[in-house]
Amino acid sequence: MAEFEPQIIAFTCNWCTYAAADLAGTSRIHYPANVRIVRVMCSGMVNPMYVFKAFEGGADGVIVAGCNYTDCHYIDGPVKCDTMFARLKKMVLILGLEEERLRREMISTSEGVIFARVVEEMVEQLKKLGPSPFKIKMETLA
Amino acid sequence: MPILESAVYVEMEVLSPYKEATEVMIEAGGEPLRLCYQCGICTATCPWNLVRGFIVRRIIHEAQLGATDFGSEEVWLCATCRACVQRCPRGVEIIDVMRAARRAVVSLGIGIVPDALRISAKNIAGAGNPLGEAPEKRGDWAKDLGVKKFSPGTEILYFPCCVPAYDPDVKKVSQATATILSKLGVDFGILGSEERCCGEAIRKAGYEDTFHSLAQSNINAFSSNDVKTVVVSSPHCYHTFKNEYPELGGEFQVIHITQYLAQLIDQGRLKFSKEINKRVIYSDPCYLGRHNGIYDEPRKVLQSIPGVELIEFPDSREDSLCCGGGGGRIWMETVKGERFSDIRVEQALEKGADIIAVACPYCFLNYRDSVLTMDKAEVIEVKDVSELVAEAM
Amino acid sequence: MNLEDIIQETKTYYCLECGKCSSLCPISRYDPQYSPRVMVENALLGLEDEIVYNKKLFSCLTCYTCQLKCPSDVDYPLFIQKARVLATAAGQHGDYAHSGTLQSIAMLMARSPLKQNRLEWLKKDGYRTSEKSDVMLFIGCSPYFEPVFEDIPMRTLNIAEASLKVLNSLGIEPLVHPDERCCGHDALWVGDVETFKKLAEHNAAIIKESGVKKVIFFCPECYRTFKLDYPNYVKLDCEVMHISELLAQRLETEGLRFNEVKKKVTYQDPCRLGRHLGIYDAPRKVLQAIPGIELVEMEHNREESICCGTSCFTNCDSYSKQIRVERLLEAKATGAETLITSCPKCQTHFRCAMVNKGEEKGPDIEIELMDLVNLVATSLGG
Amino acid sequence: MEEVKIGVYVCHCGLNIAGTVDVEEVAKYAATLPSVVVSRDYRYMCSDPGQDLIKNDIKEYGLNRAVVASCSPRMHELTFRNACQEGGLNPYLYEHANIREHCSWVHDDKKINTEKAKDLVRAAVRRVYHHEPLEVKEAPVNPNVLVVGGGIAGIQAALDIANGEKRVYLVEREPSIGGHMIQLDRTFPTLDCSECILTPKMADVGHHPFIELLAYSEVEEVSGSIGQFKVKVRKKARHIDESKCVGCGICEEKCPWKVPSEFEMGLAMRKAIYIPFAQAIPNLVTVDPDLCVYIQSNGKKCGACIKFCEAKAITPETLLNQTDQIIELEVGSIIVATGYDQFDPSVIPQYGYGKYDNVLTGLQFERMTCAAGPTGGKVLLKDGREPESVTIIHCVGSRDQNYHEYCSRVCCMYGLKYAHLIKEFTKADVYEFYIDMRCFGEGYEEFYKRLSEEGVNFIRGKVAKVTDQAVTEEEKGRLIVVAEDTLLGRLIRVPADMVILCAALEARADADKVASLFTLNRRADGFFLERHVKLDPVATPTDGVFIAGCCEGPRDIPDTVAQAEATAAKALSLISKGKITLESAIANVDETRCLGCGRCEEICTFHAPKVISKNGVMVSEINETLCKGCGACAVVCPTGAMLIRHYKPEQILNQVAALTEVL
Repeated sequence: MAEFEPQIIAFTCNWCTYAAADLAGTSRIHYPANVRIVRVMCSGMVNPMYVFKAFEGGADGVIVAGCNYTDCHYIDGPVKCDTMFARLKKMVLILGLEEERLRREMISTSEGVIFARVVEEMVEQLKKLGPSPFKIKMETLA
Repeated sequence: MPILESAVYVEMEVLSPYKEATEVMIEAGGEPLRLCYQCGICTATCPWNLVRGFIVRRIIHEAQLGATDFGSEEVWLCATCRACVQRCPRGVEIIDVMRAARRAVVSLGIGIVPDALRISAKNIAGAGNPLGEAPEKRGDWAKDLGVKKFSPGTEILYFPCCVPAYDPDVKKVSQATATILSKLGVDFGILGSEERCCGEAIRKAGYEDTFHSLAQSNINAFSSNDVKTVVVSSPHCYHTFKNEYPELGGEFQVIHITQYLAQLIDQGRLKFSKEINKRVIYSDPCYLGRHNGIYDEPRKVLQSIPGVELIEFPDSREDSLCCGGGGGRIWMETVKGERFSDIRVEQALEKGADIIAVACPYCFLNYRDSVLTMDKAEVIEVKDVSELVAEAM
Repeated sequence: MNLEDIIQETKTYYCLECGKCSSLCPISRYDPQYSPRVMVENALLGLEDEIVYNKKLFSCLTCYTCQLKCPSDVDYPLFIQKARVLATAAGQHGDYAHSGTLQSIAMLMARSPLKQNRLEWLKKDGYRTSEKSDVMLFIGCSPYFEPVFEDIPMRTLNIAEASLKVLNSLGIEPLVHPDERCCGHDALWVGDVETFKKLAEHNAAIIKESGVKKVIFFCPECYRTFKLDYPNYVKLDCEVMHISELLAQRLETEGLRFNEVKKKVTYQDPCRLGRHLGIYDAPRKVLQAIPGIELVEMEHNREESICCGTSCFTNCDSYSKQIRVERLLEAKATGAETLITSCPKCQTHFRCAMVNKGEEKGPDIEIELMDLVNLVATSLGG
Repeated sequence: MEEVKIGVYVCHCGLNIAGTVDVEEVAKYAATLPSVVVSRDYRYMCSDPGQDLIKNDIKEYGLNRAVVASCSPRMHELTFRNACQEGGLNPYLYEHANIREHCSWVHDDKKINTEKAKDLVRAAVRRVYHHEPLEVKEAPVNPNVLVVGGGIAGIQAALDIANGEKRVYLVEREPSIGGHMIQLDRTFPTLDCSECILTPKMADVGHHPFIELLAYSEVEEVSGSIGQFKVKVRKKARHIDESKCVGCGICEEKCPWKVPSEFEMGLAMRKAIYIPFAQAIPNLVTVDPDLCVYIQSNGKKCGACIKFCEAKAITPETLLNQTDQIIELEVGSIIVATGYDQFDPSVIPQYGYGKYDNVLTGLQFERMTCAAGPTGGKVLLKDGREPESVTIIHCVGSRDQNYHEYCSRVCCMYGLKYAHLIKEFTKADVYEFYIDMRCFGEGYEEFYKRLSEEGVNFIRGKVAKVTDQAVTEEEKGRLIVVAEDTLLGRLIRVPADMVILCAALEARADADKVASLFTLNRRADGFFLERHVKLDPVATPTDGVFIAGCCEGPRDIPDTVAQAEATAAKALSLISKGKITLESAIANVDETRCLGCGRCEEICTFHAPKVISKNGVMVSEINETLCKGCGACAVVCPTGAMLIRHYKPEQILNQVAALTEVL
């Protein structure tokens, strides 16, 4: 059997982290292909339901990433994202999801290297953890 | 840093060879040390410059560059009065830098520890008090006062610390305190021989390990006796209990005796029956005032004593002049002509005070000595606030 | 199952088109586009698309108001339940409130094996539970509601804690199971039978495995689901009971005594406990047994009680808000200082209705809300 | 609903993509996806022939959606949106898949890259299926401009705009314009007289046909947004008939009631009826109602001014019954130039300001050297003597974390200027205590050099205290300035007759009120925040509101004027275009689903949503000119009533679902 390849969905803001991923591209910084990026305008726009949808669909990890506090195009989007993320995290932790599967990152436009490093690191961690518990359908019970 | 390295090379003889010690020092002083922009307000604020030259700014700069002269007498001067820190525009914790330098000397042996301090430090490490008195006699001051030993359930622990416990003269302070508390029916007790020096001053003198073992011993004694509230006579105990013990796991409520007395007055529990018709001048202890922002309560207590006319030093409250006893200076020799307490006594005499009221055992010792050596015992007395309260009750 | 089967099963063909349902329906009163009568009429005309692709299908509160009054005994709530199964199969769903997180949580709970951390709240204080107990306290989704409704603020675990406290003071040390799953109530009622079945099977299995004889609920929805719906899908060999029933029983059998709590209160009958299961007296008995409690009734009470306005966290909208405002105004009109309910969801929805963060202020609907169990716990706790 | 027909275009980007992605296979795969009617790969999609492919397919296949898989959308999304538009398709019915920066350039395995590209294309196809056409809206711009603050910044901005023949409303809260600059005596480093260079500009403002000056007025309320602000201004009652007053000043001469003059920094008195200074614009008297005995006694006492006013501008009626007026204005943009406050040095007890008579602030000293000032331009001690020694202390309240951490920028230079003036007016020795000399501007360093030549004593060290406690005979009766001369490493005491404190500039005490009025943000130091410190220094996060001068932080006159001109250019370019394009992908409320709870209103940084009552039901409404489409409101909306166009849940959820599908 081939090695387990985790699936990662990254929600990135248009202005910083998406641009950082672009920069990683233009600088030809290589990183694992396990990540799929969903572009949103602001990290403060990420709705918990998007993240749940990713896990329901079988994603092994989700990244929510956007600007630093001082760079936000919408002034304080990251603060709003933090609030959402803190609540979301509480919910998925009660569900028994491992903490490493849900990451909040702030990666600014110039940090292509950091974007690549975050993906590398997460792929590494997820390979150790194995598939997401939500991937397993409920058949063994009753 | 090629520029700095070349500087080290060129001026090898004046720069310290103890690079490691310097690093220790910068580490203990933390990042703020690096923030210093050499404006010199510390030097110009430091009380030492009333009596001799002490360029605080230069010491900081030497520390920044790793050029501290550990052999210098200057390492031991700072009385940790906090006047400079209070004014520093960049938030440099200068006291921490001074402490770190001493720590380097003490722990790495790269300089000379003044003799008197070395002896006191040895006593503290051995007997738990700087005077070298027997630990089992620590509670003797309270022998005839009917003070009980603290046990779980007792409301308040009274912690006199070393000088008020042993010094034949300063004992009056702890005894006055116990008398007041007993008279008012406060449920309190003392730890007696279980008590150790609080360790505040010895830490500032650079004996970090000694401090840790003293603090640990006190914290253990407190927690095994289920102590929740401690009343102290010394602002130095107050400072370390409040600001330093919590890091070591010792969390309890600390109240300075002047705060406690002010509280009792507010509650109407403490009432006075005698008048003290004197001009009383109050000297803010550095560790009560600048270090912990307590200025009003002692004044309030003094003002509520009938007959007392409270007067103020030309420099009071935030600008109050140090007695010279902090930072371990109390155990070191200060030559005549360089004693801050002499200046302070002169100021008090100029203001026409009959009594210098103090709220710190170190202030008590220093002013008492100054009054004696200046031969002014006839004209002016030194008394602790609690003594005055006890007298007026 | 097709539309015809549903008509047969729910006796929809008896409909006289008298319109009583639509005139009583709390939604229809505000939302002119929703009418149970029209829905049934469309069914009888065989207009399946008018039902399946109608967003309003998910507006029904399944509050049983129409069902109790229907002269022809049409089981409209069941009709809705089944019609929603058809809609779900056609890829339709209602408008989920709260970003659909509650639906997601239920769906993820239907996957296994999970290592839920649902008992963190039990770690504090001196609650007594026992793994070997005969009695189980069913906690339901409360641990998940906490973060979801953090901003309202709704502390559902307070109700769980109070229930446990009450059981403890009755001398019961219940089992609180670490791997309970959602009861499946919402999944069933929005037409997701597949998820419901998985959840029911799991819960039945853990109950069987733990060997309890009785399961106590503080949430009427869980209670209804276990009592009326589980038997259709799984085998459950135990007694089920709402905590207010248990308290009322103990009042009679053991002369349970309460401490005084001075409060003027009014009581909201949860649809599931009231109309669905006919339990109106037990909570009132408990309230009246607490010295100092003055119970005043709202204009609509017991069978006539008005629903809290949303169900299954679906199709919560301005109409459902208006229902809640109406109900809260009714509660305030009684002069009571506290509105007591015995359903965590009623309380959540009322609290949510009271959120007013805009500059413009609507009608004053602020009133203290409390679950019956919390009141009892206060009274028992002295 | 019309049947969805999607066209997919996979770009080779030469070998940039095709080198590591099998583009033909991706295109073939895309053709198998639901609703895709045409799928192609092409060498350079962004080239004209590439774009023509899309335009032609729209006609030929009746495409109503398009997806291009190529480089980053940040590069070419707009290109292909425009291509769609030219082909007759709404630009928002387009979606971009990034298979270059996010795929071909960052992974090396061609097989894996091809699979990833397929995923990204599938997700884009699924997303575009749910796209909706969006209208691109424009709004007109009202050509009037509001300038708030009549200091040098406001004056300059108003004149620049008015000279372009656009109407300007200049609001100033004091009785006269001029601001702090008119209080200054001379300006560094050229030493030209502040009054001489400013008063002509003030006069221009006074009679400019395109400037409506609203002095002694304050902005009360601002609503609306860029292009169409509505502003309410309170014009405070001067208690005189402004149309009759000729500013002759006879009333002021006759008025018997006095208080310390604000303009003279308390060094002289002014009357209850007064003109703040000789060249005031508008040249009108103002009655201080708290001080006027006639008003305070309700007409029973005094009334001197009424008697002596020949123009009949002052009457019992104006004094007793005149009230504030509210003026409503409509403007398209706003320039905020509200200036600074001087730091109050009395909070630094050791410098003795307020305790010793001869400790002065900078502005007080400015008035002293001014020929028209309270001492007639003489540098005098309180007792009338001329000082023999003057100390100037830099960084008072600045570069000090106990007060303000920032450098106040102008103090070094004005400190040097004082040294020069003291040398010019007196024989006194001058001691200048500084920490660092910061002389960065044009001619500034040269000025510093000149002062060194003039024999000023520069001492590097922060003053610890100013005291009157003498130690030596020489010190007696004088102020002693104590500091370490850090270059000598020696503690020094300088006896001085006069001490001048170079007090910092700080944010106005009411900056928070002004900030909330104009929806500005403030930095930690209290000043207003620019949109971008380097690249957008006079704009603010609120479109249509610009900031100039010291309200944005301490700065000197040249910088202030340059900024004022920049704001004028911004306002004029907005007027010149005449319209603004509104963001299309913004919030939209589904009113039937809205609870009117106001969570959106609370979270929005731009004040776009507002809960209103519609037919008795509370619902949220979006001001489309304010909304920037950040989407925070949609996250907090409990029911999903709040939707962000082009970022609707079904659009994103379908994209996510497509991405997580296992092939």
